[in-house]
Amino acid sequence: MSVEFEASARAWVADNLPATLAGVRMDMYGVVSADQAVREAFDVWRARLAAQGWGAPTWPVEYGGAGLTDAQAKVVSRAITKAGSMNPIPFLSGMGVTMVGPTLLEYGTPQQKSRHLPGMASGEVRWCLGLSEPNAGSDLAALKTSAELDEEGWVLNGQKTWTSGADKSQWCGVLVRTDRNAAKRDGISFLMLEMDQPGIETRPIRLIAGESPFCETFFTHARARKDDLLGALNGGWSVIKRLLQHERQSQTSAPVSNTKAEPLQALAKRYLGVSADGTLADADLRSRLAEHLMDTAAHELTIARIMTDARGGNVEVTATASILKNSATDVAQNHSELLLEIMGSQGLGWEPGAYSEEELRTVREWLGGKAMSIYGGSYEVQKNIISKNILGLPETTQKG
Amino acid sequence: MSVEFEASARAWVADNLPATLAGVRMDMYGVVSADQAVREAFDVWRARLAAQGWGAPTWPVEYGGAGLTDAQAKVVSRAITKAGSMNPIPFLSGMGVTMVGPTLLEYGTPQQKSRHLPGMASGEVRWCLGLSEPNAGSDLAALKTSAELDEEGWVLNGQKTWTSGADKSQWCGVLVRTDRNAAKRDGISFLMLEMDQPGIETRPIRLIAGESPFCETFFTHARARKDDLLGALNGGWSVIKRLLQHERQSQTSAPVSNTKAEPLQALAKRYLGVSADGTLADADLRSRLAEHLMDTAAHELTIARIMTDARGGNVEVTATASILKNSATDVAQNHSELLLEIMGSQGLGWEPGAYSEEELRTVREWLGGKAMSIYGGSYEVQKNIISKNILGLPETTQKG
Amino acid sequence: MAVLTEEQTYIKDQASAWVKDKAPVSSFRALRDSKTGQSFMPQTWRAMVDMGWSGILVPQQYGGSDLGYLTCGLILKQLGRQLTAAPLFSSSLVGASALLLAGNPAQQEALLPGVVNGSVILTLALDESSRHQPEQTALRAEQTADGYSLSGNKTFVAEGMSATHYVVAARTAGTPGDVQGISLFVVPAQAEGIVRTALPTIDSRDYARLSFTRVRVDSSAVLGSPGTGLPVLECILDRARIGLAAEMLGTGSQAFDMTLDYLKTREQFGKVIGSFQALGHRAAALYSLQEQSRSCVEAALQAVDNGAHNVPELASLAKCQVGKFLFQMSNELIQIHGGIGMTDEFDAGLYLKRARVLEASFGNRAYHRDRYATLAGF
Amino acid sequence: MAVLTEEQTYIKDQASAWVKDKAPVSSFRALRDSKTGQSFMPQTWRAMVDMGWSGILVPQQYGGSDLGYLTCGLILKQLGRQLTAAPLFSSSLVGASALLLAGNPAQQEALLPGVVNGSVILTLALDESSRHQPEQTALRAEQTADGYSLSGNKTFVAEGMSATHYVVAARTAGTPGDVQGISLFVVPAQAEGIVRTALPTIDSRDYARLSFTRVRVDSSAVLGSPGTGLPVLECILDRARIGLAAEMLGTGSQAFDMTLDYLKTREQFGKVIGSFQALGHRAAALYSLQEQSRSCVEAALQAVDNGAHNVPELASLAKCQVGKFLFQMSNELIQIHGGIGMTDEFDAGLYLKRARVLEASFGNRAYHRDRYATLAGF
Repeated sequence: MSVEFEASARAWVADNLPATLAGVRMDMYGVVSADQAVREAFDVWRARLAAQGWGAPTWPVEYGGAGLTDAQAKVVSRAITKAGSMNPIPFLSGMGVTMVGPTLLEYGTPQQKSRHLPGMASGEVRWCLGLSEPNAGSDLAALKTSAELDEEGWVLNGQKTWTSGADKSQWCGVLVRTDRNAAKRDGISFLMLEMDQPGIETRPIRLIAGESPFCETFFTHARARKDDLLGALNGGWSVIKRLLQHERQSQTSAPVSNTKAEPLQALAKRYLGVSADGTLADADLRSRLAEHLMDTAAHELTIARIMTDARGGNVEVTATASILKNSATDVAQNHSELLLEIMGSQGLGWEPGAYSEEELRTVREWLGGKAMSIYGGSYEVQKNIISKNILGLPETTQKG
Repeated sequence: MSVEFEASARAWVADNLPATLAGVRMDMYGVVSADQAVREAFDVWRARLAAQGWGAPTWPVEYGGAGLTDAQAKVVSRAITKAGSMNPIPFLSGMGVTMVGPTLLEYGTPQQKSRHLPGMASGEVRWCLGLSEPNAGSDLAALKTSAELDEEGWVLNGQKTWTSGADKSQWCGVLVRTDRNAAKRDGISFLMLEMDQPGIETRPIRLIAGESPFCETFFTHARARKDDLLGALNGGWSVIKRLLQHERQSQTSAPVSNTKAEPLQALAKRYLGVSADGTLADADLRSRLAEHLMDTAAHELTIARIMTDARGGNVEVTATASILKNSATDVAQNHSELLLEIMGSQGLGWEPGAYSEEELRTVREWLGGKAMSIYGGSYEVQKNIISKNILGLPETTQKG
Repeated sequence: MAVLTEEQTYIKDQASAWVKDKAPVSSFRALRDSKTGQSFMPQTWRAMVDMGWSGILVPQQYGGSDLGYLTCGLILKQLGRQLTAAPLFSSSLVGASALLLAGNPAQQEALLPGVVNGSVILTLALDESSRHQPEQTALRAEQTADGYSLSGNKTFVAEGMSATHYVVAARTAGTPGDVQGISLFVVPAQAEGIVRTALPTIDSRDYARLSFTRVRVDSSAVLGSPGTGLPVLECILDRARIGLAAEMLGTGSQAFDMTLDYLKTREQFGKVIGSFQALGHRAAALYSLQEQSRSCVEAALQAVDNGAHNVPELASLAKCQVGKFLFQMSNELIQIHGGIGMTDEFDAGLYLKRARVLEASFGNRAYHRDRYATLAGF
Repeated sequence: MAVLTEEQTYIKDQASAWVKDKAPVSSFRALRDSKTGQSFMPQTWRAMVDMGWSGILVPQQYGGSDLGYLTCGLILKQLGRQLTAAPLFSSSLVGASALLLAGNPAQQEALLPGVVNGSVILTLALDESSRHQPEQTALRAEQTADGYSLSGNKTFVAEGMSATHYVVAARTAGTPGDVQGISLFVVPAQAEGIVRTALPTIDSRDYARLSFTRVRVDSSAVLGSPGTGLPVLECILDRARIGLAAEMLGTGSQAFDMTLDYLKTREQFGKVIGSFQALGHRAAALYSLQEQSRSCVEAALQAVDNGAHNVPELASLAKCQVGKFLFQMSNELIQIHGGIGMTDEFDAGLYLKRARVLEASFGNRAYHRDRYATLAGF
């Protein structure tokens, strides 16, 4: 892909990124700063990106995108990163740009697309997803939240849980049961509705790691427009399967944490010191640390291999890719446990005072990271997928 | 139990153990020596033990035992061990004294007991067991070997495998199908028959570790006496369940190998040397060695705890005991793998020449030990037993 | 386990019943959420004292029952099950052991009665860095005309904020790393020059950081003979490790019971999840770990009571094996409970957090693997 | 993996088909049982030479195709699948690498053509104890008037009985443990003073113990510059480790395929055993290990071809990760096959035995974990 494009992208960023933003931290809700000037600069930056169609660069221009290829999109984001900033829109749109949007592009009517996509692409409308329900867990298809059609549209009743950002979102994509008599997966539909209405209540969920973006969401005669049904009536299962594929993509392409921060071994030497021969003072930990670094490298080399194979059009890709969710989990969770062990009694802090910011963050990430093997297809579900879909082993049976 | 008994036992051994036998190695087939005098002394020793009823000391005197309590029996074997020898009869009787005998005592008719037990107790009759069949594996109840009754007695047809010592035994206890129409486990009977007859053929099985006591055994119109049916007709399943309990006992009470030989850590230091600070030169191995020694200690302390609890009449015993087969396997197999790692390229020898006897034995034991997790209730079967019978988890079901 | 005496059986059952009824995990949660900064409920501690638990290791002459470590361990295991917060471990076991092993009659006379009646909370102040390294003790005790002057820092001191007295490991000679030159002192928490700061740990229990600035104590404050404190300190530590292992065993066993119960009741895909073989096999493996660590803990407790020679080996064995069980068990507790296990509303998180604090206390698994190897001569 | 060139794809498919057809595990078994003492079948080796495999790393000027390590690794993986015995790894990869990295034009000219046409079998003689410790090299090379005199012992020399030449690591200065003072020599197997004894290993392959008694070689036998042989030796070893990792990957992958096939066909309790979830999850874990070690092996092979700076790290990574996979896989191969897996009649034992020999070759997992940590600066 052309060098000119890369140059033009860099140039545009140089011209449009407000200087005050360079290096300023942003999170899923925007810029992390009390400074009014910075906050205004952030709004300018978002607006300019949106105008440029770079909030969702690969989407068609008519829906707020820029019609770029994946390769070009990568160039754009690299250009922004190089300039020491980031593209906040995918975060501001919640589940919009990364999950609901791509699915809408495939399953939505032209009207639905023009109604919903631009708001996501501009980062002005935040979306959440109402999928899991209490006591359903990994068994998504067991959902009970119902939707019935009356003259004014859909009426929803039921409860969802783990709806990330529900308390801060304007719109919600929700999986509902529209046919009680059909088989589990055949009576489900995907509806889109506004969060700001009397029939919807949200309650934030406190996790073992403390505050969380997750909420319990209650629907009591909540309303959705008749034409906000995405995909076919009772065809919600195929819609959601596609949507979850987009989720998995956004997950597995995420870099492994320890590649970011100070190398684990450097941190270990800082906390434990070294022996006369320069090796880590704790020989037992040293071996396990080496093994972890190797497992991490193996995981990352596998991601790299899959990328190359995909470009080469190798069909084995999806098979190999099926291991990534679990290996990413193993690496990340083991990384956190090792960090705790390295920090010793300093790696047990809950509140500031006697602990460094790094130590406190480590503890929260360790706790939060326990979710990796539970959400987005639990560790066990992943293994079932590998053994059945990839290795072709039969369904689990009686006895044994 | 009385000190006098202990004293008298010691005295008897002192008087009756031929001096030439002290410290001489014996295996399952007798004394390991080419020296004629030693071999004769061995026969004397066996005969004296038999006459004393100490071949199966806890059995009633009328059946060739000595009517001792378990505690007294322990004293006897300790007395013999202390004198630097062993009681060969349980080995000479094959599966007789340890498994078939105890089961006969419970299920046998008086006639059957007097017919079969004395030969076992004297070590003059070796017994084998025909249980597993090809392609049945852990699923014992799927056996196909049939037995039909005609005027002269039972006629057996079929094939058994893994019959240990079949080629050297005079008698065999065999599990046969006596009712094809009944449910799997309800059509099975336990028969006893002589091995020396035209209808029986045995073929030794060569294992990955080399020669083995195991055989394939073929029954072609083989004959058993009508009154050599043990237990009820089609009641063989309860007989075999009891018999396998006796097997498990004899297994789990066996000491873990590394308590016998040179301590693993001493051997490791001999092969790997030590660092300046006196620790094992290979720090990585050192940690895993320490962990293994701890796992071994934990396993042995668990056996000790069960013994005490049993004496105390604690009911939890059986629950705890259910873990022993697998933990014994873990400890023994890990022990062998560590030995191989310690010996490095010297731990890879198949035949004499460049390797010490110890190194060659280590390799064979490593290979032979792979069977521990397969025979006598595989590792997986043991886990099923724990999860269902002990922890009360339901049968495995569809899906998941 | 050892066939218990009638008295031990009674105390074990009493403890199990009382803890479930009067000091369950829900009351620990209430304490945590009360944000009063209280590390335990006075009435809970009072009740334990009234039941005689605080005097179980103390001879009758000082008001104790002298029932030994196995009995004490049986109680600690029950406290561990419900995460019951109290100074029983730190003061009644560790503090009392220090006085019994190193104290002279005068010192025992002065403090043991208070330890028994609960008015004295005597805890060990040892670690100075983020790791457990007794021989690295650096806090200095300078000889003075009438005694010693202590200066330095301690951290991760259990019950450090509520303690009335500390057993302080200090250096009267040599440099950090030397096995010689370490001495033990009994110092009142109110002594001038001591500043204590609370460590807000994930398990919401009482841990403190102490700074000593020229804290003056007279010679009678020395526990045992000056300069040769490390051997006796190791004896105290082994008892601490074994007692802590008993508590950890209780914490892990409760986590196991919670998980097993969930496996039997929770349904997914229309089936009880315990019927999925992979989960059944994991439960079996955890059960095996539990039973084996239990064997180690009970053997270690008895070894102390019997004055066995191999207490150090058994202490490292017990702490390490139960540590392995609790580590895996606390992670499986969350994993098998899934989403609900991640919520603060459910108790799993409390057990996971407590598990890691216990693991880091008195030497983690790596520390004890290394120590076990050294004791085994390699 | 790297998108292969047409030529590489052709060779890979050719190797896969040829090995299955002409040199399957059954012919290795036949060789083992023949007890001829032959370590490989001459016609097998001849065929490989004719296909050009022996010259894959060698420049055209010496009759090779210079296709690089990735291509060579693709072939070794196929040989590993069927346990095909041949000097391809020891001579065409290790021996050739030694000449290419350390040899001068004259030495290359003298031996590489023979390596390519199969008449020369050049193998590395390094280990002297039961462990892989290059810097511990003790075999002495005393300077003489016209060259050197070698005395000492070597063991675990792959293809040691069939080799025509050895690359011998010897000490021209210093003492065992010194990184300085090691030199490499090319010595004909027939040289006076060399006595070789076959090592009857569990994998029934060709390994030998060599004793050198005043073996005289002239100065032209020195490979590279005397006294500074260790750095270049490490480069040779890294290529050996990576090539061996490729073979191990093949061995493990075949074991995986055998196991997966058994899981799909073997019935017990009236069901295909692969339907037992616990086994399914274990298969999934093994598959994950296989895919990850494959990523490491392929990355390492490419790194050598690209002259990347991190070849040492990748060599230890590949040998260690594939070692972990092969260790677990070879044990599961037996376990999942159950009784039949224990019989010599079935192939599982051949793979298990070969797996342990490969693990002990060129540094085991512990060796490479330690090396990886050292390379990573801790």
